Amino acid sequence: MLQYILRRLFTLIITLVGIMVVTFFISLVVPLDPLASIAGPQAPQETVERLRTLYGFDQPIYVQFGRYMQRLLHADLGTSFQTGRPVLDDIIQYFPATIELATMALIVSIIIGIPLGILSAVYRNSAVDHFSRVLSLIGVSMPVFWLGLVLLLIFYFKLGWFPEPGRLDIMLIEPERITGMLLVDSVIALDFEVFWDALKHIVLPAAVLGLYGLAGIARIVRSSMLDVLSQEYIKTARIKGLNEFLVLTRHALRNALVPAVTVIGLTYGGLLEGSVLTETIFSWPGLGRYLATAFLTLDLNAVVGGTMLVALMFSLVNLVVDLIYAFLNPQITLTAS
Amino acid sequence: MNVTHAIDKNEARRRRWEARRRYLKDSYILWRRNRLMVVGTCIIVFLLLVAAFAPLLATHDSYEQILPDRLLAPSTKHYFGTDGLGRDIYSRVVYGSRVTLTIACLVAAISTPLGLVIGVFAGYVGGAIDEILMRLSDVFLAFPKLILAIAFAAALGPGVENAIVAISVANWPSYARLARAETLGVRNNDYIQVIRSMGASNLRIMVGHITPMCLSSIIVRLSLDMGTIILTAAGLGFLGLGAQPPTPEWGLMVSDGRQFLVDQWWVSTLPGIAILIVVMGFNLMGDGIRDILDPHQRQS
Amino acid sequence: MQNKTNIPAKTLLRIEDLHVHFPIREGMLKRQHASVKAVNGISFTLERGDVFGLVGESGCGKTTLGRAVVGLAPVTSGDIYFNGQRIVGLTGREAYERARHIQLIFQDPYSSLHPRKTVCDLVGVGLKLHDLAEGYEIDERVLALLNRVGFSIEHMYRYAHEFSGGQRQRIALARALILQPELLILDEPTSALDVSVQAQILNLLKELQSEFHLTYLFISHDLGVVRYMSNRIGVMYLGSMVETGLTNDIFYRPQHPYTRVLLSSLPSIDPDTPHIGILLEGDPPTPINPPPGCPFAPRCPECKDRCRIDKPELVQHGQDSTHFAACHFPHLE
Amino acid sequence: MLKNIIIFIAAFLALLMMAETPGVDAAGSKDVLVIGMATSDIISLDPAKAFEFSGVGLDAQIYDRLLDFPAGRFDKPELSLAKSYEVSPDGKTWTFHLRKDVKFHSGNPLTAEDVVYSFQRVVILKDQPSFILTQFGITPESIKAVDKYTVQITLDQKYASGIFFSCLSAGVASIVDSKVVKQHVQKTDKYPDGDYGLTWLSRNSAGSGSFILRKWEKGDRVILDANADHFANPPKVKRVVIKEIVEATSRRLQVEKGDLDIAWEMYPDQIKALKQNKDLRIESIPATLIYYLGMNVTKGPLTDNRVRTAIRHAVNYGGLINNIMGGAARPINTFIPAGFAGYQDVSFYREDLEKARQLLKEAGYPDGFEITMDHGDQTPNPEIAQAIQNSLARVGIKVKLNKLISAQLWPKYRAQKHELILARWGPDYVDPHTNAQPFADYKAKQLCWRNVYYNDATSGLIQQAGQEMDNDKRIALYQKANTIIQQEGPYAMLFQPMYEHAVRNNIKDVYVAPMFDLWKLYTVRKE
Amino acid sequence: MTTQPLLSVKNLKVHFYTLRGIVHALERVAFELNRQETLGLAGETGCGKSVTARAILRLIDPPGRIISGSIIFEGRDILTIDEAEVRDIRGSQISMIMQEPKMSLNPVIRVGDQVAETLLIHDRSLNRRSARRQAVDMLAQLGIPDPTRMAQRYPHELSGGMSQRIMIAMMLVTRPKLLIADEPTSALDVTIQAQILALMQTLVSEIQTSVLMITHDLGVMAETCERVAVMYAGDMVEVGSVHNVLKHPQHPYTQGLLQTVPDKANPDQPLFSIEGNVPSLLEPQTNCRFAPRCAHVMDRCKREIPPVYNLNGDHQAACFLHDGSPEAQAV
Repeated sequence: MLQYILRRLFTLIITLVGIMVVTFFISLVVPLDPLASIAGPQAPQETVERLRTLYGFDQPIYVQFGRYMQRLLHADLGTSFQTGRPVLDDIIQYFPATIELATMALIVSIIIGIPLGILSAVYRNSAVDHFSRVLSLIGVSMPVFWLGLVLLLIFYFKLGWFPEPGRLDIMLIEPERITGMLLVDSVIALDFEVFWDALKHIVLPAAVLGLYGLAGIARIVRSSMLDVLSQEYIKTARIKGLNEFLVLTRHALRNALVPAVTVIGLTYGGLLEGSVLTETIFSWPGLGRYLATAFLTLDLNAVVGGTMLVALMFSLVNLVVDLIYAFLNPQITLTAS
Repeated sequence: MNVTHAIDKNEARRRRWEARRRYLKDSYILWRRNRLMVVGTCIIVFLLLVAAFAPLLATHDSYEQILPDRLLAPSTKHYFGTDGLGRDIYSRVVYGSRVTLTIACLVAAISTPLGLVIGVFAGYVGGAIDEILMRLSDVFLAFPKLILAIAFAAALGPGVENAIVAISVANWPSYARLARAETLGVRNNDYIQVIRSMGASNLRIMVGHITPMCLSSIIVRLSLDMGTIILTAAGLGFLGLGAQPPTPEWGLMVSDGRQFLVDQWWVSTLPGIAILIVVMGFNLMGDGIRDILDPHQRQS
Repeated sequence: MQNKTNIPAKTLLRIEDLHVHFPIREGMLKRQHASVKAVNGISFTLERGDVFGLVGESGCGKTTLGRAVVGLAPVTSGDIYFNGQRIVGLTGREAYERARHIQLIFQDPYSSLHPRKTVCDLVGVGLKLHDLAEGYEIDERVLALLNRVGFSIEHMYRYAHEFSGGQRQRIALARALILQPELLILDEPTSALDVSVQAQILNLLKELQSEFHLTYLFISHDLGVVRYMSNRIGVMYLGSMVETGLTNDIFYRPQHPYTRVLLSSLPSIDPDTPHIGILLEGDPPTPINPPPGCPFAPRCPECKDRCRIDKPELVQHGQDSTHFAACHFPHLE
Repeated sequence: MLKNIIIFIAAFLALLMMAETPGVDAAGSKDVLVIGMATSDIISLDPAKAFEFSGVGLDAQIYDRLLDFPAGRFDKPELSLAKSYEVSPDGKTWTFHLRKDVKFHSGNPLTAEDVVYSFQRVVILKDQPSFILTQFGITPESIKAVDKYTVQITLDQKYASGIFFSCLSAGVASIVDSKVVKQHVQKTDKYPDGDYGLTWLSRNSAGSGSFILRKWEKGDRVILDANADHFANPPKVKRVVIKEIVEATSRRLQVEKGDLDIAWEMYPDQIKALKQNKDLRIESIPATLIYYLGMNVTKGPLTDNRVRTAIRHAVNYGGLINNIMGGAARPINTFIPAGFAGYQDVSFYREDLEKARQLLKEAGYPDGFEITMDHGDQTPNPEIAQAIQNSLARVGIKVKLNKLISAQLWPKYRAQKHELILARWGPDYVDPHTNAQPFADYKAKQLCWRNVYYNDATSGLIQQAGQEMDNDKRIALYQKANTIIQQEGPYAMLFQPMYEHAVRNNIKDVYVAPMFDLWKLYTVRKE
Repeated sequence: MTTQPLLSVKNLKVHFYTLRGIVHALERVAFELNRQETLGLAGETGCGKSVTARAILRLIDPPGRIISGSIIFEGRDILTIDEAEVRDIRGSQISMIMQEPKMSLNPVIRVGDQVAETLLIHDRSLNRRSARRQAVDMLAQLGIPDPTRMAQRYPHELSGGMSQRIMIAMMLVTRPKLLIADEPTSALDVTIQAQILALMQTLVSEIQTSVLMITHDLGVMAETCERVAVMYAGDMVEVGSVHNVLKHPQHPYTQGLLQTVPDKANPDQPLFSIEGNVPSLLEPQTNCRFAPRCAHVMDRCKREIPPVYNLNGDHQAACFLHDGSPEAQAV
């Protein structure tokens, strides 16, 4: 088990090094001038040249690359051009909000996706199946910014069920920052007013993002459920006299979840990166927006830092998924390759 | 073996054709049985027809701006209303089907062969080469997809063609993964072993026997990915890296129109619905293709 | 086995001290720390025209042995001679040549036929691979062979999934025979089939053998089938050959306790014959790290101390010079 | 198990929807002013570094300057921290006498030392806005404290006082609390000898202004607390929250709903609908921005002024202003925007296709030509670009559009690689010189130079104006240069847009400004 | 034997509605199973043995459907009672073990819990712990060494033989009146088969259960069964005591089947083989389904469905050959 985790971490490091190299070279080939965005449209040429020296962009490529790798190895992600502070600080600032959003979205996807998938499988090719498949497809097929605005229009503006965009009502004081996730911090601080408000704020963006992840989960649950339902041990369960509900929940679901877990893990990764547009629309101060802006302004340090973090999260999530997978599926012994 | 059995070439041809027809007929029955698939296929066929006959279907010049006529609501003159520059949205949606189809098809044509070749090769050869190729695909997979696409689109300059290349680059690892997994599953199958024991070369096995087995799941995956491809292209357009205005690209139209969403809902919503329908069409068709290609379905 | 110096011309296949071990790799550096000893030191010869029946329970290594002969399983040590030529570890041209002469029939006719190809393509693949025919000549030669195994042109362009198990096995036979091989390795060719279909296939196999001058290595767990088909039999247990001899010797004068257990486990179809089965305790052990002595010792009802330490050699115990058993305490009349 | 979870969550969601918000409505709280803005451009709030619209605008609330513009008045700066000044006869040495009753937020008194330190750090840090001061030849040595409340600044030559005072009232000339800043000096990679508090000041404040920076979190909000002890302008509200809302639609929904008091910068198309809402009013003012079409005079047909003039005549100005901008813009034919001294309501060009065709024919392009136009990706640039494309097509000029993100667009412009470019210009400080110099003096290596229009006549006029102490004469020089630029130069001036903000009716005394530097919040009241 | 049979299947007809049409899987299945008796159900793949077994439990999955017939179990017709009642019978009164023991156990649940579950479903008064204890007792009764540890294992850790033992434990722990064994040993090696068969026989006599033994292996049948029923293509062709059927088969199909077994055949002679293939079940039965392959085929065999003839003793056959013979008597 431990050995397995170590091996996974080892490949993770290789992947991260690959990402560093790829990112650097992408930034090289991109014919954008980062200084242009730092300097702004009106700055005269001299200013740009001065900044070039200041940021070390006048050095030869290999020198830049060497310095870049050296810094990264010292866990120094450098300073962001767009916020003027260490990228690491920025990430610590913005990432929890994204994690909070993506996690809530994942919960939404799971809560809706799994029952939809099960219903689809049990009533295969019936109206229920068709309905749930089309419903889950709508989630992936709708442009996020459009869906987000429409939901805001309906649930915030017209019906007033949910509060304005943002993470927290401006009149409320944020609890002491521990994890950076409001829902967690407010519970730690026993500030339930904040918890309540933060929860109400997160519902709409989480729903928009969650709808996006729902289809994948519903689909895999459906197909693995179909797979499982045709297995011999399901027949065994019926022969034993179990009613259909127990057959589904006790015998089929856990087996069906085994392959679903992998997809759920991938979905989580997708939600992390899919949060860019949602964050923009819901004024969510998260990493997705930070990273997108960083790329558009060629804020190289921020891009590298953010990308590495997302990649790291992606890989860690996959590791966790594999562990859950092993937990759900006793046939996998992690020591064997 | 010295008995010679003459065979009429015409008859052989006829029977071969008959076998194929039987296969197609079974496919047709399976297709008919899957109602959602019928819907999906109809949507895609409809899209193809719209793209083919765009000049006949369009009521206006899709580029013509009539500024005084901007933001008109849908009417009999402008079926889908007009946009912020006074262009006829219906005609732009109709012409946009060409752009959408081009993007979807070209991405498919670039990323799937790439993924297929890499995946089958890695899976079949195994060992260090497999490890290297898979680490490489890990790197690409771990990158946020949109950001990777942005990077490549930015590197190559804006434009539909470059957006296509960018999306393909971001997409191949998932196909490679899939092809590799399929290859690993098939590699040790009895029928591959038989062919190998009969003296077939590795190249022949990979090309002639393993690739066809991977193809169906790749096709299914691709048809399910079509939606994402279209939406990613739209996202790139939104960031200024995809299709360039005034190209009537649907994603561009949706994002351009979002400032009017509250008061002039049609500007953004109608192209959005077009995306929705087409993405759904591809998805439903993909689900159906999986059923049709599944040999188990045929036996029942 | 005995006369290594002088190989009789009629010997088609000779296997000498064959070992096939599959490594089990684990850990970060994928160190090999154990191996599955699927075939653990086996020797025998196959004369031209022989049907050599290889029996044993699942996991005893009989399938691996068959695969090693056609080069599908990696040989750890030992030699295989085909027509006097060493065929272990052949590559390239030589492997390609060898492939023509030795064909393999798999147990499961459902998985051994490519699901997306027509019968004609399936059977004709050998001709294409070895450039023996082109175009419609392929179709013609395929048809000839299909006719022989009981098909008509009706069936020639259908897909494999349209056929029943027995029909598929006949298609597989046709595919193997189209290259006019000398040796056919039949890996449980009928165990997936019903008895009535099995009878058809067995009859066909017998007919084809004499018609095409074939030699069979017939692998099966079904003693009744092996008895009917083979003239010589080898009994395998846990990667080792425990007894070998002429069919009648094995069935009527078994020397090794395992052979005796095997024979007694076979239920008789005569309801009036009282069945005196010798019941074995436990399951067959895994071929990872087999016991040091006689492989059968842990389950042997007659096991003695020596059996646990000392691995018995395959030697002649009785009168018959073709009958060998690997047992320290063989049953002799 | 699963069932229970589902039931639990369903119940939870139901509760969530039914429950009353325990918090107070934004609009309900009298002391807090909530503004929605697209503030994502802020990089730093340090006055020595801030050069973005929003950042400079915020600094205007936090810091005081020697001279400043009072709320709602934009013609010329008035004394603020300085209570009087003298100038030496050669016009080079300026002496300022400071007010003695000014205290920083920290409680420290504001002295000449602080002024010297503030100017020195700008000059030494050499960040983007530093040129506003250094263009007068100010060096660390040329500024000194004469006594505790007297500062002397020596310039390298004589400069027009209007220009100099405007620059002293710009954000970069804000006075920081030197004692506080010195406590937060860090050594960084780029400033190994100390960063003059650059890092710390980027998200903290050490000012004396009407508001105290409580918190700035990029992507989220800025919180400003009132400085009730301000020497001149104590605010009328206790707190201002500026939420970063990038989507204009979202800002609009929130102001209509009452969650925002002011929604900054509404699109013209939204204004029409917002005007229907009785709870709101629209505060608008012409922005000192100029949208123009830049023409690289070395590229193909553009070398010929007849072609450039043809283009100037082919643009459908009315369509742009009335349709794309929804009327929220005004035509402009001068590089001095309305709101600045020297602005002239002159008209050089109208849409005149006949004349345009005629000119093209004379220039040898009767059938037009093909050309590319670069433009930015932010609304309304793509729309304007497409409209111009359409306009020029009418006289046969086929324009290929090239939408670029800013990181691509500006390097290309600076490298003089464009053909046509759609761009806009905003003043850096409140004086016509800030526009005249880039538009007309190629030696400033600004717009004129980028379009490769090297005209020594206009350049000379601008340089002359820079030293002209008489304001009227100075403005006459600018106007003279403008006429040349309009007739022969590399631009087609498109329009000057309006700033339009949606303000709820209970918000009083909002003075909207034509540029962010002039924006003052201390007057705003909430009822 | 008691006069009232434990199970009586009459005229069972099951159809499958597939892509290619209606598969008439079972056309005329009828047999009786007495208390504490082992009845063998023989036949080839696709003849409907397993469908019959599943029909007895009323577990025919779509697209299959039970068209007609009756399955009387202890006086109740399983096909007409409501679903809850059938569920009550499943697992407690009628159990079934299947061909692939490894596939038939849920891979993610410990085997002990799977055995205990059968008890828990049918006895609500039982708590989890005592059900587990009973399950372990059952494993011990099966002669499984260290049953407590075995109960903690997952199915993939077990061999095929052990899995089948667990299946037996799971299905017999409630002491059902009828055990259906669907090819219980055909996936196992001969030595293991012998173990399992012996074990089953012991247990069955201990808890006095009747067994419906479904197998294609006539040897297994000869050894374990008291009575035998032979099926061909969804039709019941011959029923009788094991001695009568295997020693003196009266239906040409049974005769042929017995001859095809290679066990005692002379290697120098070709094996007897029944020519031709199993007919398509897409057509409803209108004649003797074996007629096309029968050596003794008569004209009427191709036109009519042969009735079941009662032969002397415990022996019935559905073949026109017995029409008119002195001891035969149509049912």
